[in-house]
Amino acid sequence: MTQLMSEDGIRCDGRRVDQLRNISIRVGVLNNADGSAYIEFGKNKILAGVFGPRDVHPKHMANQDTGILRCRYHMSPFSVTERKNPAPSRREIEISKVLKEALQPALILKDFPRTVTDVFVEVLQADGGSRCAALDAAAVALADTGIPMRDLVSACAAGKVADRIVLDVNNEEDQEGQADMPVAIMPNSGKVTLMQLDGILTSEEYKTCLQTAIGGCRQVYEIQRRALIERYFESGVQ
Amino acid sequence: MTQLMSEDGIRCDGRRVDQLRNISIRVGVLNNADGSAYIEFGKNKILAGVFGPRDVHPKHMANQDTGILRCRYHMSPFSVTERKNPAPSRREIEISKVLKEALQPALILKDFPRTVTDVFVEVLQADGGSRCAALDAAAVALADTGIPMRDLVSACAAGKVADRIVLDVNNEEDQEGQADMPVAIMPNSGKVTLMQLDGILTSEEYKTCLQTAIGGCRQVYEIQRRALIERYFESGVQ
Amino acid sequence: MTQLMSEDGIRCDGRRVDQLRNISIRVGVLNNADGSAYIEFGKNKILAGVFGPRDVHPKHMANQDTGILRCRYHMSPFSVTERKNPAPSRREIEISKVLKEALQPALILKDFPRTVTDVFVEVLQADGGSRCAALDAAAVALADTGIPMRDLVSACAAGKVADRIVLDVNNEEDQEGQADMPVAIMPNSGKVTLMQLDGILTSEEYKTCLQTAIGGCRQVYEIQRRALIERYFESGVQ
Amino acid sequence: MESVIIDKLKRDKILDLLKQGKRLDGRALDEQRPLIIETGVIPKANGSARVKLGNTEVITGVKIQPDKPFPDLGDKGILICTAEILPLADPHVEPGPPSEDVIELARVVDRGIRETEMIDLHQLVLIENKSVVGIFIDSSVIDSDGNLFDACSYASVSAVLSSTIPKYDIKDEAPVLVEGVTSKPPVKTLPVSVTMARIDDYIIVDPTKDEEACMDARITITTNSAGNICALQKGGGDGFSVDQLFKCSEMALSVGTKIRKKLEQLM
Amino acid sequence: MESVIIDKLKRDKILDLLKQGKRLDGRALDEQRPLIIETGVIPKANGSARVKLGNTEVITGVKIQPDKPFPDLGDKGILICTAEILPLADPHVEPGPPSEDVIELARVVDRGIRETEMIDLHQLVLIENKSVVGIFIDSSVIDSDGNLFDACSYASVSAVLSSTIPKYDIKDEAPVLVEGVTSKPPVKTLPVSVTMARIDDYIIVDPTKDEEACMDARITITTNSAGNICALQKGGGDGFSVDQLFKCSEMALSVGTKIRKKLEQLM
Amino acid sequence: MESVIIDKLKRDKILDLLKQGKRLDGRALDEQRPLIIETGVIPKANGSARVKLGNTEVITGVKIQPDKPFPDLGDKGILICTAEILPLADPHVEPGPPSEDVIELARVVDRGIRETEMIDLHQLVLIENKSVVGIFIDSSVIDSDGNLFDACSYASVSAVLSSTIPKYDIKDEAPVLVEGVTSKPPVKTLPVSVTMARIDDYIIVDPTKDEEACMDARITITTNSAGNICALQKGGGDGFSVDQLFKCSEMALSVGTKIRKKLEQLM
Repeated sequence: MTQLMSEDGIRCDGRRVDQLRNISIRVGVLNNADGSAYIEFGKNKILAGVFGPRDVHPKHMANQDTGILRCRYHMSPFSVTERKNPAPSRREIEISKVLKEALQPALILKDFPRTVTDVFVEVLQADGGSRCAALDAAAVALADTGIPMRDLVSACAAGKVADRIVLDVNNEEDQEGQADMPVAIMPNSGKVTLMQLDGILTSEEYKTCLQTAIGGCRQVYEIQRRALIERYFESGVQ
Repeated sequence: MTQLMSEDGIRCDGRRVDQLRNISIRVGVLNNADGSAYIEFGKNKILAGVFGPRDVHPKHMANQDTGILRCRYHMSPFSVTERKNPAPSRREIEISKVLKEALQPALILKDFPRTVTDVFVEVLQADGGSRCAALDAAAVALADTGIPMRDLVSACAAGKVADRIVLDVNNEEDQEGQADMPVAIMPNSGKVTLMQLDGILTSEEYKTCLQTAIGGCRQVYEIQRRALIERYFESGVQ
Repeated sequence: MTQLMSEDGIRCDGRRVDQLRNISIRVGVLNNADGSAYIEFGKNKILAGVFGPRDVHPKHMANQDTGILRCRYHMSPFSVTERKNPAPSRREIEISKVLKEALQPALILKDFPRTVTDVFVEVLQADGGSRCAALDAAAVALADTGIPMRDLVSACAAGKVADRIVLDVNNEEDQEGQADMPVAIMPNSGKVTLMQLDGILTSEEYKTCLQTAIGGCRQVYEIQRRALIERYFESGVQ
Repeated sequence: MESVIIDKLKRDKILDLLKQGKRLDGRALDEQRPLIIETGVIPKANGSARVKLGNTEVITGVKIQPDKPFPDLGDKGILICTAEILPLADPHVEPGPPSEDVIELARVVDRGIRETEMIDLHQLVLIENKSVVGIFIDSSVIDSDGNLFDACSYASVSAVLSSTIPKYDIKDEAPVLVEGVTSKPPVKTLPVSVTMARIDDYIIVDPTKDEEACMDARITITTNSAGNICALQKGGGDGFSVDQLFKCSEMALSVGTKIRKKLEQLM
Repeated sequence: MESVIIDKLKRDKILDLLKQGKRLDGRALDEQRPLIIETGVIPKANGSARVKLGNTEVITGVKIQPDKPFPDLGDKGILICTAEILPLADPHVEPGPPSEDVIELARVVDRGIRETEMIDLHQLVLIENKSVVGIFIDSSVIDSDGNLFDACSYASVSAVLSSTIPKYDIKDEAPVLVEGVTSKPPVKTLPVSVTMARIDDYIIVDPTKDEEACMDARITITTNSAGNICALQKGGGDGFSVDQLFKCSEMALSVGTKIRKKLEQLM
Repeated sequence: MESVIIDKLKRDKILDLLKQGKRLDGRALDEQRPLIIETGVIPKANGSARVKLGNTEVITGVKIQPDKPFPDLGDKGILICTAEILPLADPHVEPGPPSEDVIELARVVDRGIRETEMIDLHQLVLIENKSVVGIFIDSSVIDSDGNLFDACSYASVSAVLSSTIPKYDIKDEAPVLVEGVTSKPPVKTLPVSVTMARIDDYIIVDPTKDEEACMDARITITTNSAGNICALQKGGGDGFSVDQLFKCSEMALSVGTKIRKKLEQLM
């Protein structure tokens, strides 16, 4: 078993407890999608592509009163250690739902009745925190389509490892650590739109962990913002 | 192997050859269903819920000339000795069809064109004769919806065990006995609307077995009637 | 391992390198299908039935501008050495597509907008070259419906066995030979509408192999023609 | 809408004839259509048959191969009996997963063979609890004109009768095929399925598709060589009186006897 | 169209009441509906429970049987926890493969039991890496009136508490059932799930179906016997403020304590 | 309706250009789009590649792990080659089971590698008939602009060339990973797929999506390092003349030679 933290509080990948992994985001990486983004978040490599708002097929699934949002989180067969069956697992279906509900508050779907906006996320390489990284890419890809948004959505996990609350849990920490709490916020309103927890936390730790995660989300937001600015207001990119 | 019958004609569960297992029926046990019933028939524990007549989705499955009846017979994973896969087996699909065809003559579907009536049966615990018990509950649940019915449907099996024709075959007798004949009648018209047979009977035994089963159906009918009366004409039930 | 060719150029089933297996075709063998044919091609026994042009269900799959052609190539569970699962394999789905595209140029689907023509092929017994034999039967079954056709479609494979180009590869030659090239032509226009290749050929062999296969197609065409003439212009057949 | 009217007219016509003791195709009420059985039609299978019952036509193939026994049934070989209606057999059949009608068809055919104990499965054990012979009987309806139950049943029984079981030696706990040595399947009795339809108060044997379209109810009764009744399935959206059910069992026995003679010739 | 209007009216009504600290059914905001737990309702199962939470009703059965361990987890028994909404429970549920809502329900219930480490899976090993005991906890919602998460969770925990584990001897590397000898499952802690809904700025515990129809967001928090927070799932199409999330964790602990006392009586 | 008109206009435009020996994007008829190959893009996989062929983009990952051999193929390792079009790659692709187009794509890519015998599968046996190395080559199209066949094929071949095979020791008849020791895959030849489209009487190499939308027929020919033709697939709703097929094989060889040089740099 890996030693997850050294005595002077350095984590197995060399980070401090409050340190994010390296994150880079590129916007507009796909030609066919209406909006797209590629994120590297630690060892996560994730692609997000968005189509819409567009007509719903089959038509009876359309809603007269509002646009609908669909989300598909999918892992490539080669994204994990053991080759993954390409058919969507129950885990992937649950994460798809959770991501959809995390993005939805940022959109103004009522303005687009009878349409669907499709968010497709492909995890090319998975590391700890892939759902947060997926969400970060998806939010930027949505922004890249030009659809009006109330806010962005920024996600980052915190967790408990070797009895300490740490920011941005990596794969080893997720497997062998004590708790993992993925969180997403809308950075301007501060609303938490995704939150899950697996693991055991005291009431105090719960609060610290949540605030640690939110701190991470705010750092991620800066990276998302810079990626969008680079795409739209600076030249020569992509 | 179990001894299925003692020398003085007492069966492995203590019954005489012409004796039903204990049966109790409660009507109106569910809040959401339009009609419902719960039956305990020996060790069978079965729930039936009915919705309808209601609109058909998808619409192209509706019939302009008549209402349609659908039936789903399903066994809970924990209902049998070895945990059952929750996906419907071919056996469950066949029984669903047979139950639908047993109930259909009691309904006046022509009066409800373009609608569907859905009968859902859940076997929570299975014993011999679960399809008959399911049918008994389903018929009462249909009556509980208030939909006009020509007649009730009452079901009971007979069979051949230790060379004798017996009423209401239990699980051990079904597994190791010589024949099992589930039968359902419409008690007022006397019409047989469900009948199956697995096992070997002489021509004479066939006739005796059928009449024995019908005798059981008539006893079941009394219990169904009482359950409905209790529900609709007596106070303080449920 | 079988010896695939004797020193004097005789193949494992006694044929010369340029010799077809025995082929017989009967037209109009089914009562319900609009057109049908049965072929025995070596040990292949294949039935083809066609329905259409007819209305498309579900309707949204219809094309306003043209009729559509669908094709299903299916192998019976007992058609091969090891019992085959009846669900369509990926191989069967691919062959279905290839057959559809081989037949399509012979039809004038633009004249039948909003319709579908369904070609169903059942391989009752499989031998080498079953897709070619299936196509030969399907083309004749299409002709049997009376739908206007530009041309027939005639198929036959060639291949490389024991370093020689041979006509009409059988099962053993397909398994243990060096190359298999199924080909279909429209015999009047000479257009090649099906062509595949598995195995290793030099550039020269490729050309010889293709011409050998086309020679076979032309022989098959004569047999198809005779079968249709027998059906439509001679008496007492069926 | 039209088809409803035509169905109604057809039913009136059929009923008028029945009142005179006649049927659309001239048969008596208890008369089956001509039955043609051809075996060995799929030489690569271990057994096979092609059956025509009037215009209904079925091909059945039997595959026999070593398999693992079902848990708790380690002293018995495996018997699997399936049926499907090929889409070329009927304009209303779509490719795809089997409908409930097809599942019922397959299960009724299976039970006819299983419940009569046609094949002595105890003789198909290679190593108790570990290795047995599996018999797979797959029927494909290639032309459908009613009464698929009986046609599939006759084809299945005929294909089994025509089949040969390969011999297997046991090496290192695994079965190894012995080339060129085969035996007949251990057949104990001949199941015969007879399907009847009720139209109004008339019971007719071996209904055609037109008759099925306007029947009130259906019953399939399978008997064995000893004249016992071994499997039964009522179908259709209405019922039978007890007297009708008695009459049906007698018809199943009498009609079954004629069919059984045909099948015995295959043994 | 009408249903949109009615939903709007319902939300207005519910919100009006909330402003006065009330709910449609008269409960306080942090008050659960009456909870009735009955165990042993499926005697053929190894454990079972029937739970009513207001008008929501769930039946859970536990099956315990030998199984192969998951690869790389050869030192642990198997725990599988499922949930389904029976079509008789709700007019809007269709038979067929589970929807994403049902998959989420099952996985949240599963994680509540798994992440609290309720059952000591290490004690369920028969032969390391080869044979373990599998515990299958299957919940069926039979009547749906909101908050299926908690109802399924309570039913699952109760069914486990009521269950007995058969004893297995090892013969020839295979487990053999020892008749009549059983033990209680190795339970280490009692997980309690508490689901809350946010409607406008109000947090309410144990929402009914009507309340769920107009809630902004949902949260399910599972705590263990030591008062820790062990699993959490936010749902619904909007979010929570941080303060609300702090408040929710406190409510989950305080409401959970009452429920846990009920569950302890089953031990 | 409009799209039909636009498709017609597009075909007219493309055809006009072809008559002048030109294409929409300025290429010669036998000229491929720029090909960019990057390997090692998925470090967690045993091999990987990202290929851009014009605006078509594919990522392929190779997973190598011990497996059981196929029955009767106990002297060979396992090779599985798949392809899918991700729904983010194309507005017309829906999530769900693969369409017949995608199945054809995957099988054509697979055959290109299998029929050329690119990988010596005999060298992948760990214990004959019991344990072999399995090579899984999974391609995901992430941007689709025509000619997915060649893009997936180049990405698959590149990913294999970039991959390393872990070493396995045998302990108790089971393979055990030896950390840190790897070898190159036993590559015997380099398959190169070249896809051509026929529009009217013109044969063009490497069609774009626009060109595919108005092509009459398609052909994919795979050659090996020795200049042999090893796999071929005709597609599309019309045919080719024999002369065109001869021409296509020559183009496949000449264009293939250039591509093969690129691939050889990865060895």
